[in-house]
Amino acid sequence: MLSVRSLLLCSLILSALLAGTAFADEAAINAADNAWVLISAALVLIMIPGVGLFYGGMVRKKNAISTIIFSFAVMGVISLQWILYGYTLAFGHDVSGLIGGLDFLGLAGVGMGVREGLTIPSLTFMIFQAMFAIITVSLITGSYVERIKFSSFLVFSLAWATLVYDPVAHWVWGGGWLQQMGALDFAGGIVVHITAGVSALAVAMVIGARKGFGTDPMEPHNIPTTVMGAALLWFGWFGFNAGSALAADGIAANAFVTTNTSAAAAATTWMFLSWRQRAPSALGIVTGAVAGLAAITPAAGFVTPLAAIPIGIVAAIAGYYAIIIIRGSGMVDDSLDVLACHGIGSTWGVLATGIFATIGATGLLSGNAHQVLVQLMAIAVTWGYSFAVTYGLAKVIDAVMGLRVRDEEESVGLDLSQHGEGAYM
Amino acid sequence: MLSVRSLLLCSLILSALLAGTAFADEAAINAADNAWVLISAALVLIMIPGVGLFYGGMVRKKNAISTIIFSFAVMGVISLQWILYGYTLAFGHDVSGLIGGLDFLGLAGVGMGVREGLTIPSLTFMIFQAMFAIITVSLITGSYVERIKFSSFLVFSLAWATLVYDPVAHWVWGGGWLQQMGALDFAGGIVVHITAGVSALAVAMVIGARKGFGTDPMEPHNIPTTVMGAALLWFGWFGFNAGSALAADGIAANAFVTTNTSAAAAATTWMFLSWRQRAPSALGIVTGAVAGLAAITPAAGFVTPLAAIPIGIVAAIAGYYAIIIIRGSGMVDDSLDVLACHGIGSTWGVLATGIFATIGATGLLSGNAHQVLVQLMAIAVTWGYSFAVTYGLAKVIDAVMGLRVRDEEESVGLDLSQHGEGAYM
Amino acid sequence: MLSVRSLLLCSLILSALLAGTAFADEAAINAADNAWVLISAALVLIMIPGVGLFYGGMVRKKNAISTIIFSFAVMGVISLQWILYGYTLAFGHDVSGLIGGLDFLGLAGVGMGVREGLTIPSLTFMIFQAMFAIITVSLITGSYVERIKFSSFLVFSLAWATLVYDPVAHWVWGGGWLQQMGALDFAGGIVVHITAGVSALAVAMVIGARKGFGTDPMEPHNIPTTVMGAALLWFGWFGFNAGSALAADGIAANAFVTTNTSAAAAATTWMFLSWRQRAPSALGIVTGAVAGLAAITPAAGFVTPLAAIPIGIVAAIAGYYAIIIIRGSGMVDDSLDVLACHGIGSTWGVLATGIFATIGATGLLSGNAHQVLVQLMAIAVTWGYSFAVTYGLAKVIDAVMGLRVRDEEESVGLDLSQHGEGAYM
Amino acid sequence: MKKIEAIIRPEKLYILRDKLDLKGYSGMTVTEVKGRGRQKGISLQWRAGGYRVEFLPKIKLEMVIDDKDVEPIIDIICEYGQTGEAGDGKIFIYPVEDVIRVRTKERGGGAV
Amino acid sequence: MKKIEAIIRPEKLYILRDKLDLKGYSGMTVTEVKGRGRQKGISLQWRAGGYRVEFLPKIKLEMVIDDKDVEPIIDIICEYGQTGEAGDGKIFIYPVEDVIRVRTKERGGGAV
Amino acid sequence: MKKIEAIIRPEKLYILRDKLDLKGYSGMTVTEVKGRGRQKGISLQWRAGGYRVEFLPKIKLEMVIDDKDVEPIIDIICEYGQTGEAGDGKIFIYPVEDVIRVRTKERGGGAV
Ligand SMILES: Nc1ncnc2c1ncn2[C@@H]1O[C@H](COP(=O)(O)OP(=O)(O)O)[C@@H](O)[C@H]1O
Ligand SMILES: Nc1ncnc2c1ncn2[C@@H]1O[C@H](COP(=O)(O)OP(=O)(O)O)[C@@H](O)[C@H]1O
Ligand SMILES: Nc1ncnc2c1ncn2[C@@H]1O[C@H](COP(=O)(O)OP(=O)(O)O)[C@@H](O)[C@H]1O
Repeated sequence: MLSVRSLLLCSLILSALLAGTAFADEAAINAADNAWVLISAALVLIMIPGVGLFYGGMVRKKNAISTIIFSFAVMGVISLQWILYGYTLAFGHDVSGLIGGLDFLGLAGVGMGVREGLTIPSLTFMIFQAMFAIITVSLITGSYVERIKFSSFLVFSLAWATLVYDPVAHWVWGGGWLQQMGALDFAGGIVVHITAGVSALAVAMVIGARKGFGTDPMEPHNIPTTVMGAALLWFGWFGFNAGSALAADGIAANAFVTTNTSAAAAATTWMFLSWRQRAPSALGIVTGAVAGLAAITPAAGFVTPLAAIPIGIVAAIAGYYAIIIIRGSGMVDDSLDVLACHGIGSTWGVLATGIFATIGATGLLSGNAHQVLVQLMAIAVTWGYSFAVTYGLAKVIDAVMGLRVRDEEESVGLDLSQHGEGAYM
Repeated sequence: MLSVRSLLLCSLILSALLAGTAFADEAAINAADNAWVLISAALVLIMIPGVGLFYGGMVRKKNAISTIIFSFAVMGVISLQWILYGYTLAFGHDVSGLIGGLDFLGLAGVGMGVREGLTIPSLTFMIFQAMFAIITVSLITGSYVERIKFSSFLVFSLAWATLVYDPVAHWVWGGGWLQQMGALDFAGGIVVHITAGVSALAVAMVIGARKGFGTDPMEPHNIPTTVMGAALLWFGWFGFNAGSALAADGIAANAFVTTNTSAAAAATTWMFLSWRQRAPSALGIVTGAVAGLAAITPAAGFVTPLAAIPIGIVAAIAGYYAIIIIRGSGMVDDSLDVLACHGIGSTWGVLATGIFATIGATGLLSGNAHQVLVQLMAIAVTWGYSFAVTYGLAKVIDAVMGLRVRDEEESVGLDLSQHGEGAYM
Repeated sequence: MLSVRSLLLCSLILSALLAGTAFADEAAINAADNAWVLISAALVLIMIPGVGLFYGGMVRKKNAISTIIFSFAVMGVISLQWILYGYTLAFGHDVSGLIGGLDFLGLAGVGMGVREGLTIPSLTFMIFQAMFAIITVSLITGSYVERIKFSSFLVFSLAWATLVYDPVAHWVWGGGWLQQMGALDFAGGIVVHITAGVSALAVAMVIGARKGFGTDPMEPHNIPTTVMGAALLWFGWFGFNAGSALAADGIAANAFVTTNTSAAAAATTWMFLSWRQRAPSALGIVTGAVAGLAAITPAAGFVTPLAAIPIGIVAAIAGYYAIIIIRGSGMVDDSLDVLACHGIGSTWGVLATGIFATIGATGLLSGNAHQVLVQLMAIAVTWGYSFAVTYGLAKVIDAVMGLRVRDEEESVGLDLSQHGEGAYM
Repeated sequence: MKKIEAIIRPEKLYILRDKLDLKGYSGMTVTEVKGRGRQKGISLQWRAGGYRVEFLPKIKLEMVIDDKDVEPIIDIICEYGQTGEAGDGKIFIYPVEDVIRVRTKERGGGAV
Repeated sequence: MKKIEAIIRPEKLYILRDKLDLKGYSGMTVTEVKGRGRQKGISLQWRAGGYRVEFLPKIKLEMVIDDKDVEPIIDIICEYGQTGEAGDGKIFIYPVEDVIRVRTKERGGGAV
Repeated sequence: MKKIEAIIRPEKLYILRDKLDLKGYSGMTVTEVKGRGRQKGISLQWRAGGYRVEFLPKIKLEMVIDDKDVEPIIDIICEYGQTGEAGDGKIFIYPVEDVIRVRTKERGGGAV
């Protein structure tokens, strides 16, 4: 029974909804740049289920759906978080260098008109950035697969995006203090890969290892699925990095080339590393590609294509031995090596940006040693902040609602116990 | 033995082939808009096998190939139908508001020059629209999987595209009577999703339920494949909706954002609905996304990003309960819930367009109550027309050649009985 | 222990790395064309793992990873080859019509500035072309799957790219003698598909048939994976062909439409051919699509959309009977029919270009019989050159390091014996 | 006690389950297997032409039962499992020495 | 010699392997099967609502062993394979007439 | 009648089928299984480093045959199924009480 009052209330809420988009002047929009950033946003979007497939193939069959659907669920939840308040926390007017103000709350004032300082609509910029927030959250899932409670995963993801991603994005890209200091991060080495990799470590430490870790085989159940996921990642990463030029210009072309080159160099290097040990591993090749992509991300628009070769090579070596060391230590079960691939890979990349930058910035090798210090500073702060906040957050969630499923649920597998489904029949 | 006469004949036919493309003035083409609509067409194309995978994972293993290949076969057959005569029926010069004239038969006069009223070549517009015709036919396949004869599927698809899709596309987008009346359908809520969803119901009623429906388990045999399909759908839908702006402008940016938002809202809502009943279902999350995408389609360029939230939420609720009711009734076996996801979802979306429209049009909440009536009218007519024609068409095909495979063929599975193949060895 | 001298050495090498990108004038860049060619490059990139999946589904389960990872490994190795020296061999200053000079060695002088004669940065052109080199190498893998040593595959791929791909690309596109002669090859019928198809034959002859070929079933182990691969191919082929316009113009639109049309016509034709024999085969439909895509490739921008129909139909018929004849002969085990699909399909396409060309060139049916001769000449030379060099190369590699794995390794499967992995657990 | 091991056509599984259930035989274990026998394999399609597969998908249905139930179950399987074409399958009867229910360690007839 | 055929819960495989190994029983063959019995199937989720699956995933563990090892193995399986809920599975004991090791053609007890 | 159950290396299936066929033994049922025994598992590669898999893919080949055919079949399997390395597998021989052809209800030797 709808009363007149509730109808009135509804229409009030609704008219609030309608006010979201300002009809700004479209004169200054460059259609080519707009097309480029929109398609780049779509490319980043397809990386997100790509992460799901990449990860999903590497877990045991009984957790396939669970692992894949994390990324999809994150697409739902963080998309909403971002337009409601995440975007404004990251890109609202700077408040003391620390966080964005609430001016863009609920996308207020984020319309079809051009975004200040760019040639694309504010909405285009906003949605491109949304994809970065989503994928960062989805990257972390690799560390706690096969044992997390779905409800706790959701709460964690939402809180993490709010407490870690949004502030760090503000510091580096939203006019915050790291940006003011001159830290270089072309497409998210600091904002995306370091935060994700380090947080993955923290949450893995809190949640504990999978039952049977180190004794039972934790076999990747479907390697073709993982390769498919890696393919979507490589493909989408062109949008990620070259799209971060925010224009269809020469910088975009350069970032596109460095991205491909680093991925290629790292995939090849990792192939040889695994070969040296035994045989060229397919999992190794695709992992190398991902590590190379993570490493070139902060540097993509700042370095030359040839510089992308050592960046990729070192990323593969660092990632490879990081996995061996971390797994060998037996101290933490970062199940799908998020720290090693993204955290370590991109830490090197951020540093390398300070070394190799020549395009629109100068690094060590162009005589600007200072840049290396700035980069190191940004790395240290992001590592510290991400680790501390995530560790605390995971502890709190664990205390309040429990991070892990029950033992029997873990044995049976999360597909059945958390979703009431089975991947393959 | 080729005689001189047959050679002459051949060359006549061939010179006809060569005459297809007019060399019109390219001056007015906006390269950015052209690039945007071309890439959007490619994005819609990848949705079509995406539908195949989305559906294919949800059927039993013995029908996996059959289900997946429907969409691929449709890409073949309807691509040809469209360039030969479908396009002119939909977008030829208006004949009494009902159908397009034959001026573009065999793409006569559809060339590289700019299309009147747009900034892109006629060929670009034509091929973008082609993808819509193809995908609409492929959406319907979900209702009759696991039991249709392949030959009847082909005849049905061709006839349906001609008798239902082409006219309705003309009414709404080709200058026909619904467009003249002012019906709003940004990217195909009426033209694509209502026609597909309602026709799915009609053909499911004629073909009858699968053997064992309601008693034997009809288990989704590969949920990761379904998630992969859904990922391609979400990805491609940006081309579908934002490409429908037909220019790389602010409207495209807005449609891109509303699309993502509605998908996210609906995926999240569906997740909670299934959770309330038992557990957050992965199938439910991806189905929610698709329902949200279908619902926002008619509205994408007309409403604000925030308005996309209630559109998505209601789409999920409506779709969810529609499945429960339709399946619960036991009256029809719309096997993959095409009516519930596309028909119901988009009916809501078309109505919502009349309510929330504020961009380039006004809806109820901006004081234009009339728009709601127009939208309702368009809904009613499309439901009625689609249902009646499809029902009749299915009946005729059933009488003439039989819609269903034989009982034993159905038991053995269509992969083996219709294609002589097995999906997995 | 790093000495001062080695540090100096390092910095010398590094400063060489930094010199790669020239800061040329960006004034003449057309952002829309740049966006279009960049996104096209990304589309071609996704085709490469697409080839891997397409092929991977058609081999036996025990060789799934091996087959899929060939393409991925090629992405690594040939990306590097191309930027280091492949690009300059193909597109450096012409040396006697035969090969490119070394001016672009290590991308020297290939920067963000516009490429002469085009409206896009040199880097954009370079990376778009890189994708063609990679995919060509990956296409060949279909002929020797399930028995090649991984190390020999790597050496072969690198040598083949250098000795066959780079020169032929130069002849046809880099200002070489076939281009000077007026040979038409819009997007790689000669350069990509004939070289790959004919070389596939040669290497299959040298490596010999798989154990059990003709007696044991060589069943395609996962047809959905093959369909997924074919879908990525069709999707990416828009970038391949329409991107080859190198601008977002009417030619791009036309090439986009002819591409889709030929694929559709060939898929449909192949469907009916297999049906005539027994039943509409899903493998047949997707193979038809690929044959149609290969055939339209040289013609895409030169012919009208309607001309793409006979091109596709004939490609399917030719490919279909080529498979029957080649397999029937029992003389060679071109395992995944690379010659039939790519070599034969595209030979017809190159010829058809000479017959049907009307856009920006004239063919037989527009009265220019000479073009057919030129096309035939180009075909003959490319067949001869590709066959001879590849045959010799394969013989040398076989003599030096052995092309094949040992018998037991082949029996166990290459996944385990070459990679120490298993596809599905 | 005996073990009945029936190799049947996959598409007959659900009807057999229903019919067996009706008579109170509900405990069973099924395995996907491949078989060859009189039915001489089938040819499947390659892209053009076909290839022969000699091992065909079958279901192995295993039931451990009391001696007295052997004949009725054979009757049901033969009645509802056959199509009359080669490939309908076989039933094998084996002796069983003991049965133990894991949950309770009950043994013998009562454990089935 | 006897054959022990145990139908167990999949999640119990690794613990049983460990416990059996500890007692020196390491030779075994496992098969993925589906079963039904007292445990009356489970319901899985469709997009909205659910559907019933009556055949549940189980593991069949087969060991051919000396007569004297039958009882200790039964004990281990019952001890570590049970949860107390319906569906824990069954152990079937069959007579074995001979065993041959393919590699050496050894026969009988020594071949196991 | 007897049942021969041979656990063999997967890559030996086709050669065994050929050799058995030659001698007129064509009826058989095969199952994909995993096994462990003397062959102590293998290590597979992770992204960096490896992990151990103890259950290895094997094929179970089942043939129900006349008593007199037992030895010739054992000979064939041992001859063509072995590589000489641990993991070649085992053959188990079981008694069979009866055989029924589903299609015709024929019983005993004639039904095989
Ligand atoms: N001797 C045998 N041993 C084991 N399994 C057999 C034997 N003969 C047949 N089978 C199994 O029974 C199935 C059906 O047998 P087949 O001879 O094809 O049909 P039919 O029993 O109708 O003559 C085969 O596919 C195989 O799995
Ligand atoms: N009579 C039987 N013959 C063969 N297998 C059986 C039989 N009864 C049960 N099983 C197998 O044992 C499994 C567990 O049996 P169930 O009756 O569900 O549990 P419980 O043994 O705990 O009562 C079943 O899933 C089935 O695989
Ligand atoms: N006691 C047993 N019971 C059942 N299966 C066994 C037994 N021992 C071995 N097997 C099976 O035989 C296979 C080969 O055995 P293994 O001991 O590795 O090799 P070999 O027989 O050459 O010594 C194992 O993988 C397993 O499947």
